Amino acid sequence: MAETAASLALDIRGIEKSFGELQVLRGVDLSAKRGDVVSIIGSSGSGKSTFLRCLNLLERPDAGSIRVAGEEVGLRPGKQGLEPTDRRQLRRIRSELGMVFQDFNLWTHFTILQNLIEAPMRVQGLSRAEAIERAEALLDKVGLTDKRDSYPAQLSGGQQQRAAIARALAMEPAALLFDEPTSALDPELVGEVLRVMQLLAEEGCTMIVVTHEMRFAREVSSHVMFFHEGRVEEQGPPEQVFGNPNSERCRQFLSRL
Amino acid sequence: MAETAASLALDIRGIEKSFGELQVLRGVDLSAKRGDVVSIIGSSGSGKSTFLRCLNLLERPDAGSIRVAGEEVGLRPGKQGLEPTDRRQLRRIRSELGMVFQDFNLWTHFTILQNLIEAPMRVQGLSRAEAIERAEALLDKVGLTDKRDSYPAQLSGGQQQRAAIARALAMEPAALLFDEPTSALDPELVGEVLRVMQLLAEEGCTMIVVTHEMRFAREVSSHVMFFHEGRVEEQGPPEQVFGNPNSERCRQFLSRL
Amino acid sequence: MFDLFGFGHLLLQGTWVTVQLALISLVLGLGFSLLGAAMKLSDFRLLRFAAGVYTTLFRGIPELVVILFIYFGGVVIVNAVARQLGYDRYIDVSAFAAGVAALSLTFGAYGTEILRGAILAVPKGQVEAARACGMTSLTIGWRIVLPQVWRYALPGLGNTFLIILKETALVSVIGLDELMRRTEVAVGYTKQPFTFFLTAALIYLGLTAIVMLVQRKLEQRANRGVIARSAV
Amino acid sequence: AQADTIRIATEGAYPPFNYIDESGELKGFDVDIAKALCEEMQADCEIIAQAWDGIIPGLVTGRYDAIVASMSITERRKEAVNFTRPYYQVGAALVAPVDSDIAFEPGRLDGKVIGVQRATTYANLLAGEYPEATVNNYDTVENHNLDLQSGRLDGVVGQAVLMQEWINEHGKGAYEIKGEPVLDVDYIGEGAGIAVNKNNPELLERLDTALATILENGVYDDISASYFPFSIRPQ
Amino acid sequence: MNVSLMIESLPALLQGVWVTLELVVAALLIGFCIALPTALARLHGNALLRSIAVSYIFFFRGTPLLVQIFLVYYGLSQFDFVRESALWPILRQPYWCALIAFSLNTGAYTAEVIRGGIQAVPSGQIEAARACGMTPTTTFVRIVWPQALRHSLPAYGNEMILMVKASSLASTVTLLDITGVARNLVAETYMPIEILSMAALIYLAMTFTLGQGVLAMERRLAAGRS
Ligand SMILES: Nc1ncnc2c1ncn2[C@@H]1O[C@H](COP(=O)(O)OP(=O)(O)OP(=O)(O)O)[C@@H](O)[C@H]1O
Ligand SMILES: Nc1ncnc2c1ncn2[C@@H]1O[C@H](COP(=O)(O)OP(=O)(O)OP(=O)(O)O)[C@@H](O)[C@H]1O
Ligand SMILES: [Mg+2]
Ligand SMILES: [Mg+2]
Repeated sequence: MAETAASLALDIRGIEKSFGELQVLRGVDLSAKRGDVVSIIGSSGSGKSTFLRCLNLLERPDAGSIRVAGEEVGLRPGKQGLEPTDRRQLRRIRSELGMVFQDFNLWTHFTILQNLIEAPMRVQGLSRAEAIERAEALLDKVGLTDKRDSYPAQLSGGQQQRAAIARALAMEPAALLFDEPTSALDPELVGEVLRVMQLLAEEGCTMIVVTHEMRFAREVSSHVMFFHEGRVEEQGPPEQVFGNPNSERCRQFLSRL
Repeated sequence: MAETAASLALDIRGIEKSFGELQVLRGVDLSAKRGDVVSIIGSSGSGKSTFLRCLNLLERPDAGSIRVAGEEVGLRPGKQGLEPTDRRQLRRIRSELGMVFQDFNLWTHFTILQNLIEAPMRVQGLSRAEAIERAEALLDKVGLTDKRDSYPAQLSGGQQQRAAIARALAMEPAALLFDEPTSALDPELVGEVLRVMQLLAEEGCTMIVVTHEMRFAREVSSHVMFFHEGRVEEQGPPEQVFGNPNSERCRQFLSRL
Repeated sequence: MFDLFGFGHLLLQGTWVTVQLALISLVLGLGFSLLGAAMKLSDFRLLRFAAGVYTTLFRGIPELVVILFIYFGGVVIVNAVARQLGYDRYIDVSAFAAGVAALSLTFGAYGTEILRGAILAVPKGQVEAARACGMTSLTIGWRIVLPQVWRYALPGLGNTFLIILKETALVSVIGLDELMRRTEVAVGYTKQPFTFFLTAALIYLGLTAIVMLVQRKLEQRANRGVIARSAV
Repeated sequence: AQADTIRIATEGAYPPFNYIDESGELKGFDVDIAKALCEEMQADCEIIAQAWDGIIPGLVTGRYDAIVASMSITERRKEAVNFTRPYYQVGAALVAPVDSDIAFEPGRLDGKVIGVQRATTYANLLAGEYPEATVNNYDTVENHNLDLQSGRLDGVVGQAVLMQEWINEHGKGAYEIKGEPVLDVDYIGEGAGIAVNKNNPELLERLDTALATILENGVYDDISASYFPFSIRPQ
Repeated sequence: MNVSLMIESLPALLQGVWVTLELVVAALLIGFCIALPTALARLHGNALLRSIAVSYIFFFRGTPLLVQIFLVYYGLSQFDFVRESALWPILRQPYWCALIAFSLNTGAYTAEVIRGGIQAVPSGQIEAARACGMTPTTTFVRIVWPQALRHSLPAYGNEMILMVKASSLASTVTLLDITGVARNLVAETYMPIEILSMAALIYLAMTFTLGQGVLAMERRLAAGRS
C-alpha cells in the first residue's frame, strides 16, 4: 500500500463511532485502489454495517477522515458526530459511492427501469433518453432486460438484488459498497448474485463487500478484513487471512464455518 | 424399509397438492422409524414447506394418506382437498407432531415459560405443576433456564429458535417437523441451533427437517430427500445423495453450493 | 311517492349542497393535513407545538360545538380583524362558510396525524437508498416519499372523509340548507318523520358507497407495484 | 344605515307565522308583514331563514339587520336588542290530550312533562311559575308537537293561535287548549315585536313608522285576514 | 369576553357532564357487547350471519348519527304499534333513544376495530396453536383474543373519544348533556362565545384525559413485549 493518497479510489482513516454508551467503531482504516475488491467479515454486531454506512455518511462518524478518488470529504464536528461542511459536495461524493443494501431498498413505486433512471436524471442531470440508454445497457449486463417494466415486488430475491446492483451502477460510481448482498437469498440465488459481482470484479470495479459468504471472500476479493468489536483484528490477502490467521479470535471465527 | 406400517413413527403415501392451477406436490411418500432424522432439501418453490405443512394438515392435501405412530389419520374428500373426518383425532395427531416454524411463531403475549406450558395444559390436560416441571427440564436442556420469564421479543434469534424447539418438545411428540430452522439466523446462531438438534438426534428423536444447511443434512440425518418440482427426485442415505447422486438435477443443485 | 310529498327536489338540492360542502372541506382539509404534518415533522419546536395544539383542539372538541363556535364567534373575529385592517363594511360568515371552516379544520386535524404516520411508515431504507444516490431532501420528499405516502394514508384519509361527509349533517343546526335541514323542514311540513329520515339515511348511504368505491380505485392506483400477498 | 338592502331574519319552522313550503320558499304571516314593511319603507329586503337558537346572537353580531320571527318583547331580550312596538299579540296556550286534567293552575303541572321550544318566553313562564314541572326543550315547535302526539309529553306550551291551528289540522277531538291563554306581560311580554340591532336606531324608527302606517291603512288587516279568522292586532 | 359569565356558567355545565358521562359509558359498554359477536360473525359466521353483520355495519357507519337519533326518537314514535308495544315505556324516553342510537352506532364502529385487531394477529401465531392440537375455541380465547385486544387498543381509544364528542348530539332530543345545557344558556344569555368556549374546554378536558388514559394502558400492555 505505497500508493499516494490521490491515486486511491478510497482512503479512509481512523473512523470512530459510538451509539450512546456503546462504542461500535474504534478507529478503522481502509484504503482501496481502483479495481480492488475488499471483503469485510466478522461476527454479528462487530460493526461491519456501521462502518460501511459511515463511508457515505448515512451514519455520522465521531472521528476520522474520508477521501473518495482523491477528494477529501469536508467534515466538521457537530451535535451528533461529524457533520458535512458542504451538502453539495456530500451529494456529489454520495453519487460516486454506489451502495447496494442488504434488503435492496428498491423504490417500490417505480418500475425497474424507473429505479435505474431516477437518480441519474435527478442527481446527474442526464436527459431521459441518455438515462434510459445507460439503464438498458446495465439491465442487459445483469440479465434483467425482460424485467424492465416490472415492479420490484414482482421480482424474485435474486432478481431484485441484481436490479439493486444495476441501480447503483447506473450512477457510474467510483466504488461500490455492498452490505451482505446475499444473506437474504437461497443458495441458488446466491450463486446468481455472486456471478454478477465476479463479473464486476473482473471488469476492474472497486468494491467494498460486507459478507458472510466466505467462498466469495476467499475467491474473489483482493483483500480481506476481519472485524472484531469495532476494530480490524486481522487483514491481508485472502490466502493469509483464511490460511494462516495471526489472530486467535479470527481463527475461532473461521473454525465455526 | 422393510418395517411393518405399524412400527413406523411416520408413514406418508402419495401426497398431492395443487394451488389453483399450480401443482405443487405430485405424489410424495415418506416413512421414518423412531429415531430417524430425515432431511428434505431442494430449490426454492419445489414444495418442501408445503409438504411439511400437509403432514399435520395445516395445508389440506388433495390426495394421499398419513399415518402417525401406526394410526391412520381419517381423511375424506372435501371442498378444498381432503378433510379430516374426526376433528378430535386430528387434534390428537397434531399434538403428536411437534412443529418448529421457520419464523418461530412464539406467542408474543406469553413469557417463554407460558409458551411452553400452554399447550400441555390446554391440550393434554396436564396440571400447571406438571407442565411447569416438564417445561423447566426442557428449558434446561436447551439452555434457556434464565430466560423463562422473558417475552419472546426480548430474546435473540437463536434463543427464540431454541424456545420454539422446546415448545414443540413440551408436547412430547412422536416426531418433530422443522421448516428451515436456521435460515433466519447468522452463522454463529446457526451453530447454536444445530447443536441442539444434533443432541435431539442422538437421543433418538424422530425428526423431519427442511433445510438449506447441507452440512447438517450430510452429517446428522439418516436419510436425505431431494425435492424437485413437487417430486422426490433423489433420496437415500446422505453418503449416497451427496456423494453419488443419480439424478442430473440433484447433481446440478449440489454443485451450486 | 317518489316526489315525497313534493319535497323530492328539495332533498336533491340539499344533497347537492351536502356534496359541495363535503368536497370543498376535503380539498381544504387535505391542505391543512399536509401543512400540519409538515409542521409536526419539522425541526422547529415552535411549529411542532403549534401543530400539536391544533390537532389536540380539533380532535378533542365535538364538531357540533366547533360549528356553533365558528358560526357565532367567527363573525365577531372576522369583523374585528377586518376593522383593524381598516375595512368597515360588515363581512358575513355564511352558514356554508362556517360549515366548510369547521369541517375542513376538523379533517385537517385528523389528516395531520394520518399523514404524519404515513410519512413515518415509508420504510427508512427507501429514503436511505435515495440519500446514498446523492439526492437532495426536496427531491427525496417529492419523488420517493410522497408517492409512497398515499399507500399508507389512503385508508385513514378515506375513513376520515366518510366521517366528515356525515358530519355535514350537523351544519343543519345553524340553518344551512343541506340534506339534513331540508329533511327536517320536510318533516315539519308533512309530519312524516320516519319516511323522510329514512330517505335521508338512504341518500347518505348512497354517498358513502360512492366514496368507498372511489377510495378503492385510488388505493389500487397507489398500490401499483405492490403485490397483495394473501394473509394465510 | 341607508344601506340599499335590509336583511331580515326569520325562523322558517313556525307555521303559519313563518315556514318553508315544498317549493323551498319562506312563507307566512311574519314574512308577509316583513315584505309589507319593506314596501312601505321603499327598501329592498332580503329575508333569510335562521335557526331559532342563534337568531339573537346573529342579530347582535350583525349577520342581519332585523328579526321578524314572532319574537315576544321581553325585558331580557331588551337587554340585547331593541324592539319596535308589538305587531301582534297572543297568549301562551297549554295544549294537552282532551282527557287530561292539567291546567295553568298552581300545582296542576307538578311532575308533568311539558314540551316547549328552546329559548322562548314560554320556557321562562314554565320555569318561573311551575318549577315542579319537567320541561323538555326542543329545537322547533314541530318537534315538540310530534312528541305530544307520540305521547312522550303530557302537554306543550306554545303560542295560542299557532297551537289552535295545529289542533285544527292534526289533533281535532284528541287535543285541546286547556283553559284560557296566559297573557302575563312579565313572561309573555307585550306581544311580538321586530328586533333591531341596538346600534341601528334609524332603522328602528323607520320600522316603527312603517308599522304604524300599515296598521292604519288596512294592509295589516288584509294580511291578518288571509291567515286568521280573528284579529291578532296588538292592543 | 365576559369572564364572569364563563365562571357563572360552570356549575350548570358541570351538571351536564354527568349526563354526558352516563350516556357515553353506557353506550360504550353496550356497544362493545354488540361489537364482539358482530365482528366474529363478520369474520367467521355463515353467509347469512355475515351479511347481517355487514349490512348492520354499513348502515350505521354510512349514515349520520344525527339521522340515526332522529329515526329512533321521532321516526319510531310515529307508528302506533310502537307506541302500543311493551317497549314504549323505554322508547318514549329521550335518554333511552339516545342511548340506543349511540350504542348501535358505536357497536358498528367497534366491530370494525375488533375485526382489524383480530386480523392483525399474525397467521403464524394461529398455525402454531393449531399445530399443537388446540381447539378453535382455545386458540381464540388464549392466543388470538389477548393479542387482538392489544392491537385494537389505539383504534378503540379513538372510537371512545369520538363517542364522547358524538354524545353532544343528545342535545337535539331534549337531553341536558353538556351541549344541551350550553345551548340553553346561550338562549338565555345571548352570549354564545363565552358559553361555548366553556363547553369546549370541558369536552377537551374529558377527551384529553381519556386519551392519556388509553396511552398509559397501551404502555402498560406493551411493557416488556414490544
Ligand atoms: N442506530 C443504532 N443505535 C444503537 N445501536 C446501534 C445502531 N445501529 C447499530 N447499533 C449497534 O451497533 C453494533 C454494530 O452493529 P452493526 O450493524 O454494524 O453490526 P454488523 O457487524 O453489521 O452485524 P451483522 O453481521 O449482524 O449485520 C451492534 O451492537 C448494534 O446493536
Ligand atoms: N397458499 C399458496 N397459494 C398459492 N401458491 C402457493 C401457496 N403456498 C405456496 N405456494 C406455491 O407453491 C410452491 C411451493 O411452495 P413451498 O413454500 O412449498 O416451496 P419451498 O420448497 O418451501 O420453497 P422455499 O425453499 O423457498 O421455502 C411455490 O411455487 C409457491 O409459490
Ligand atoms: Mg450488518
Ligand atoms: Mg419453504
